[in-house]
Amino acid sequence: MNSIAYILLITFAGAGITFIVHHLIKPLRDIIAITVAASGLYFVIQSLTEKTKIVFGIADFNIIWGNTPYSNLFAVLIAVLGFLTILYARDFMAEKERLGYFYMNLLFVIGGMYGIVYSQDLISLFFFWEVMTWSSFLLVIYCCKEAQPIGLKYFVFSAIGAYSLLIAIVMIYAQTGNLELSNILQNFGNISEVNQIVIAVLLLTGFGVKSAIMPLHVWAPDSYSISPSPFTALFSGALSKMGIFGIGMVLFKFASHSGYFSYVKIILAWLGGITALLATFYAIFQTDAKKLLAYSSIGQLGYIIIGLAVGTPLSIAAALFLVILHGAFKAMLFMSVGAVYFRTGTTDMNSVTGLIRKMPLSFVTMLFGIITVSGVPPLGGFAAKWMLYESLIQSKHYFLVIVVFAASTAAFLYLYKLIFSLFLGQEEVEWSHVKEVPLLMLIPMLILSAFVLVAGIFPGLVLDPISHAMQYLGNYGFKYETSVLFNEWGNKINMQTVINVIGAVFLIAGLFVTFKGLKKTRYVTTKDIHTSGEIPEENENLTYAVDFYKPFERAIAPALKASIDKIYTAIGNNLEQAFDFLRYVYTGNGQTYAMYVVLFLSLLILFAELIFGIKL
Amino acid sequence: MSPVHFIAIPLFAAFLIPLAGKVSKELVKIIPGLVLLYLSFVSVTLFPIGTHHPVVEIIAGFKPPFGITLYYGAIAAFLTTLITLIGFVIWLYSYKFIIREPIEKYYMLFMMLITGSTGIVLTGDIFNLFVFFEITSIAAYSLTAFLRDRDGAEAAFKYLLIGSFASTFFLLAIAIIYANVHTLNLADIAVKIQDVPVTTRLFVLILFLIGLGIESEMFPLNGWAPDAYSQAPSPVGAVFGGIVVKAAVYSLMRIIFLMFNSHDVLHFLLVMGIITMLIAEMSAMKQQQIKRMLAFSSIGQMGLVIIAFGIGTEPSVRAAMFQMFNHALIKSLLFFSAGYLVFHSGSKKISALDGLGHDKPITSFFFAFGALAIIGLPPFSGFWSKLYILLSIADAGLMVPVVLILISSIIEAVYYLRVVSRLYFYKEEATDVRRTPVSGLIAMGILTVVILLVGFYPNLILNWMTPAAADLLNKASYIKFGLF
Amino acid sequence: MFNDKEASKIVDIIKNFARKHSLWVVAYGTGCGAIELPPTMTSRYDAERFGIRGSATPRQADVLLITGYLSVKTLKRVIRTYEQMQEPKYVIGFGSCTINGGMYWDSYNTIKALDRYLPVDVYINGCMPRPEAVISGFIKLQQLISEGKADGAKRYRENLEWYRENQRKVIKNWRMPEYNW
Amino acid sequence: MEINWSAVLGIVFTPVIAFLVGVTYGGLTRRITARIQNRFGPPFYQNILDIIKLYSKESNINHGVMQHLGPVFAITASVTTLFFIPVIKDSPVFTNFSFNGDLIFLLYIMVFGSLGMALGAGQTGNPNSAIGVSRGLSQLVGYEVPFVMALVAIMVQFQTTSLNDLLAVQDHFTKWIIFQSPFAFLAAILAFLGMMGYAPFDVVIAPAEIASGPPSEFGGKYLGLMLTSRSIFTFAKLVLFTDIFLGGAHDFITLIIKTFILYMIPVLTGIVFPRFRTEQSIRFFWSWPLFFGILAILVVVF
Repeated sequence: MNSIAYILLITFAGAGITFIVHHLIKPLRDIIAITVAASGLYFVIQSLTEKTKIVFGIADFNIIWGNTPYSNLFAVLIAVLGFLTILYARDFMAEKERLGYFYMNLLFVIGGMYGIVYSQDLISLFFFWEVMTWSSFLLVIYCCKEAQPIGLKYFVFSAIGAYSLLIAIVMIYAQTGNLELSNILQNFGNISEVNQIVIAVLLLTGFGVKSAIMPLHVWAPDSYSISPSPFTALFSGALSKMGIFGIGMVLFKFASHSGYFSYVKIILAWLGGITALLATFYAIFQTDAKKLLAYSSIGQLGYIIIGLAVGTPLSIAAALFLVILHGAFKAMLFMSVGAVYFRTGTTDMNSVTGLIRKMPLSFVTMLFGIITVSGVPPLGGFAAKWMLYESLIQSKHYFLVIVVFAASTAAFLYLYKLIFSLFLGQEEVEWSHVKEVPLLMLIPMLILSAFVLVAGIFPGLVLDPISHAMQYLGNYGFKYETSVLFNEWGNKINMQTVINVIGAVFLIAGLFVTFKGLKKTRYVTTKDIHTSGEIPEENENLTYAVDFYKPFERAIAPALKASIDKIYTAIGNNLEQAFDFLRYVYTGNGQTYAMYVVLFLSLLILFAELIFGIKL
Repeated sequence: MSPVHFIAIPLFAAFLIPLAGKVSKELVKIIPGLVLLYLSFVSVTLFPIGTHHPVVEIIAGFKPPFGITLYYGAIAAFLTTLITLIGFVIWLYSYKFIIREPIEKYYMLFMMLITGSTGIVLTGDIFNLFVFFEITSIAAYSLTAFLRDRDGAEAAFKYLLIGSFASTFFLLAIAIIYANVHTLNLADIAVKIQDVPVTTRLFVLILFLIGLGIESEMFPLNGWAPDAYSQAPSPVGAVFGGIVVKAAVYSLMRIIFLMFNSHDVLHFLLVMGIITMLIAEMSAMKQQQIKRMLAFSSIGQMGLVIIAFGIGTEPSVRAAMFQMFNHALIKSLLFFSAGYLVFHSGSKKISALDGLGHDKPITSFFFAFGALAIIGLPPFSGFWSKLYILLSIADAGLMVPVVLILISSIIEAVYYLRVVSRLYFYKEEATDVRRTPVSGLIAMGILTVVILLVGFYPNLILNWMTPAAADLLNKASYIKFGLF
Repeated sequence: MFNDKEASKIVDIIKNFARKHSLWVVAYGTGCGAIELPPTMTSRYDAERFGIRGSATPRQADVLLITGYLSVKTLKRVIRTYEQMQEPKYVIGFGSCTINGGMYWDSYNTIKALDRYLPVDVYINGCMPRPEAVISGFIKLQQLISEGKADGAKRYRENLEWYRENQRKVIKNWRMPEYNW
Repeated sequence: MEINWSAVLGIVFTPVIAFLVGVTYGGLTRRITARIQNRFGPPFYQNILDIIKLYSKESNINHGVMQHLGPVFAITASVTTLFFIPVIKDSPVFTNFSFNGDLIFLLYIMVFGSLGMALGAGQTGNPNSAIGVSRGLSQLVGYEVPFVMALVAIMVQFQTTSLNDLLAVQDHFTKWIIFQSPFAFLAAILAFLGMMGYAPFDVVIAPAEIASGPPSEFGGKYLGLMLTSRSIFTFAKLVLFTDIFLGGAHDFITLIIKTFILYMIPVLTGIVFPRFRTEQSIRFFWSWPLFFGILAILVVVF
């Protein structure tokens, strides 16, 4: 036995045990779930140093599990986020029902993700992919009646994705007669070029659904927003990365043989760009915090896809850096919003305001989160964005970089709205009972906040494993130091200097503004504001949060008219109507059925030559 | 022990049951169980023998091609095992489920049905096949109307109407064959049919296709199925889905592979399978009754099996057998759980199932489990058979059926998950917690465990499937052993 | 060189010089006097050359300019606006109405003498005072500032209770937040 | 440890000089505006007096820690931006940290301050502040796009993202980027109008409409710090534009002349124009400036 076997065994067995324990001894349930996740983390860290391979046969196939530097990168992300999520869920979910179901599926999702990254053959990849899909589906529909159609949408899109994966797998099997990754990679070049492209596109579609590329993204906003917050953190932070994991494999390991593949890459990059831009625009006009973050996730995944599709060393590094970082900051943001939900019972940005003094640490988490998302120095987001832009400019994607930049500037809008509506603004009587969330929920948030800070100052620490992963992907090397980044033209950015300057100036100015007239500086409530002398009522909410970006909406209105979601809904409804019509083929009338039999007989006799090639 | 037990013992039991009914009701209930347990034991014992080397049993001492033979090869071994085991589980379920009189008639008909089905699988004589077919059909008609209500009678009448078409065509085909080759032994026919004029053969084929197509639920001959499945008592639905249809499809394929093995026929089957599958799945989408929905799903699954047979390569036949096995298990599980859900909710409508997941947690769990399994999600057994079917289709160089199968899988997922959602999430509170009887739960539990076991360790079944597929495809060996 | 006292004196001089030449006015356009402000600020009289400019909010303002009569209803707002301003802050009463009620001397609903309610530093007489008068008033204020005599805010703080009493007397539905110094 | 005194000198004096120049420019602007409006106008040092007065305010209020830190964010951004721009070409004293950063970094650090201020403004709970922030951020999206297009065009044309490299390219006035890449300059300068926030793009602070917008709850030392930061930031942006388009400067006199000319563009535009609404200004930035930006990139590509 080695670490990988332990990881999978413990996680899956732990899921079952948690479910059973929930029905026997309730208090033990949380402890077991946390222990399972923690031991998963432990063994993942163990597995980093060893290079292992497990081979065994199931059905007619060889199942191979093993770790590569690339999979280690993702495994660590899954393990850390999984552990923190379960830690966070302990208090968050304490009052909820069906916790056995929740923890079991959560652990199934985590186990499924481990399986995906450790699979070295396509059968087990698909196997775990499906396990992850249905267990996450069961978590999406966990909450309530409203979640059901949303969950179904998620499942249908996931199924479309999974089945296009399956078609690709089946094609690969038909072409190469083998489903082991190492063999496929060797023989992939021998397949005809058309098939290579078709397989690659199918695989990209399959993986693209999970990473919510534009025409396939419609499941994401609703599913992210309706699923319970601890899971959403994992959903957006790690689960969506499985799509990225696959796309990375496809782009760099599979179809690099075919010349036409560059067109696929360009299309993919542009899809990523459009995804980033439109998702950002949609995020701006959301009123529900989780939905906003959901759109934001889609947008961020768009950046990652761009980075992968462009495919220069720097851009891949940027994409993988963003993978790690997005995992961290999106989990932080969802956890922070979850904390707000935990205390207020809603995530409606129009009704919750002014929680900053009641939940300072949640606020800090969200602040770190939005600074990272926005890509403003000195946190980790900047390093990622920097690498992405530089690589895009240097690989001659001039207009794409504009799109990306527009998207990431527009991202300021929704990020500000998010933090402003929930934490800033007027403090309301309605929320005066709110207090900071329990310690166990704070710990994950603060750990992740610390991580994004470190990733910002010393991006090299995160880039080390990434460069190993890139070595595996195709011998991509790029230059970096612990806190210095270089582009291909040799220009550099020294994060150490940046953080020093920012820190020093911030400290000096901060001290100055604090100690200048310290005694005469007083705190006043948010009711004591300039309102032309009018005195606001105690329960009067003056925060300007409804239709916050109306002017912007008016400016970009034409871009928002078309909605892919509506098209899908129309297709779905029409199909259902057609099916409803079709089912009256079965009239329920015996005579009709008898007539069918006779008709079928006469048709067979009449067209016998056509069907069987023999004239009757 | 010999394969004759499979036919003789249930037949004997069927006649014994009314007599036992005079003694004790409990005896009526227990006898079928004992019989099926014994048959399961026999089938498991004979399994390796049959798989290794076909056993040909001669009835009444006449040598083939004149006498009636039983051909117990790999595929027959597999199917009898499947039938007896599923039959046993169905009995276990029926034990507490069938509480309405006349119980002895139910079990008698059930035994007849088992007799007929095993007979179909085992027989090496085409007229004998017809006879077993009739036994099965007539038992099935009666079981459909078992509840003695209006709907059941109507469904049974439809079934009877269409079924009599089937019998007519089947008999006609046999008559024509006999007129031409003067033999009824399947192996003998397989040898001699080559000399028959092409047009006659074609006509016979068409008659067979329709006669057996009706029983194996091929579109558009399957009008009887939705009504019969949904109006019959739930265990009978499982019997139809798990036993009768399997036997029918087997006989269709046996006849086609023996007598009419040509590309055109197989392609025709492939196309018909696709049409059957698509139309059935689409119709299932908007059904309002849960058992009707299951019936359509069943038809769709059979379409999938027919597709796989239609490819006609060894891997595809193997995959089709595997799919038959899985479908029998999973559909039985679904019918079992749906039976109690319908029973508890008091309505056949899907909309009446809201919130039953809280009232009947275990039954609902089994239904949800079955739903996930039949969609073909790992780690359940349905995943592997679907995968194998797809791989074999792709191996044959066809991609369109792969895409269509997956599309129909998506449709399937939608309607199954809708029901699962209703069970658990449409109402929050538990209203009345009545227990599902233990015997029913054990029956479902056995199926669940097997589904999971096969899901994690498909070799358990797959290893036996390879000789079965070879057996079905290898005409020469059938002739050799059938005529020895 | 300097001792502490002298140093602080120099700092005071600089402070007062800056304060004097940078008067940001929140003009409370209560009465008809508001119409005199546009000419004061624009090309003809150009108050900006003395560093006087309008300010949008009381938080940024130095001078509260009460332009004309104050009804009781308005007084409430004016008091709040005044209390929201940052020290040092000055009040200029503008026009006769703020001094003795002017033409509204017998109105039941008007404040007669502004300095009973707010500490007025400079009154500008007239009905209406012309822009020249306004500027002259501002220059008087600047003079007071540089002499350190414009201590309205200090007076208000020290005699808060007296002011409050007067304010409460006229404002019947007193629902003002307490002024926490 | 050896201390690089010229660097220390630069660190100490650059912000001071930037502040003085920026604040004087502010005063001069008011004066020029006044002269154009046929007024006399305040003295050129008026803004210094204003800032001193604001610092000498004796009482200050805040609504919480974010408002307290808002101006600190702003001045951090301004000073950091300044430090990463070579103020005087090839000078050991006034290039500061410009070798450790590049244009993309400058793009991002330049919004750092506005975002920090926006957070501060948000905490005041004043609806006017929030409206101002909403408008400001919307407008930011508007002008950043053409600005980035211009920068991308330049970066691609000269194969560098470093300001120092760009300065090195423009060693003769015929090689100034304004002449080498005129469309990029047009796009950038139009975006610059929005960046400076003078009319017609002053909808953010719109004093008569939303009570000076984001800073409406800021007074005393907070406002003073903001104005200080704004003076420095104005200078930093001017130097940045001079460095990119006008070849930078070897001495302060040239620098002052170039920056002043550059500065007059938004100022003089501002005086004669009324105010755009938010969506109008966004549409403006996405029409002509965007067109020039695309043109600039196309010129570089082909």
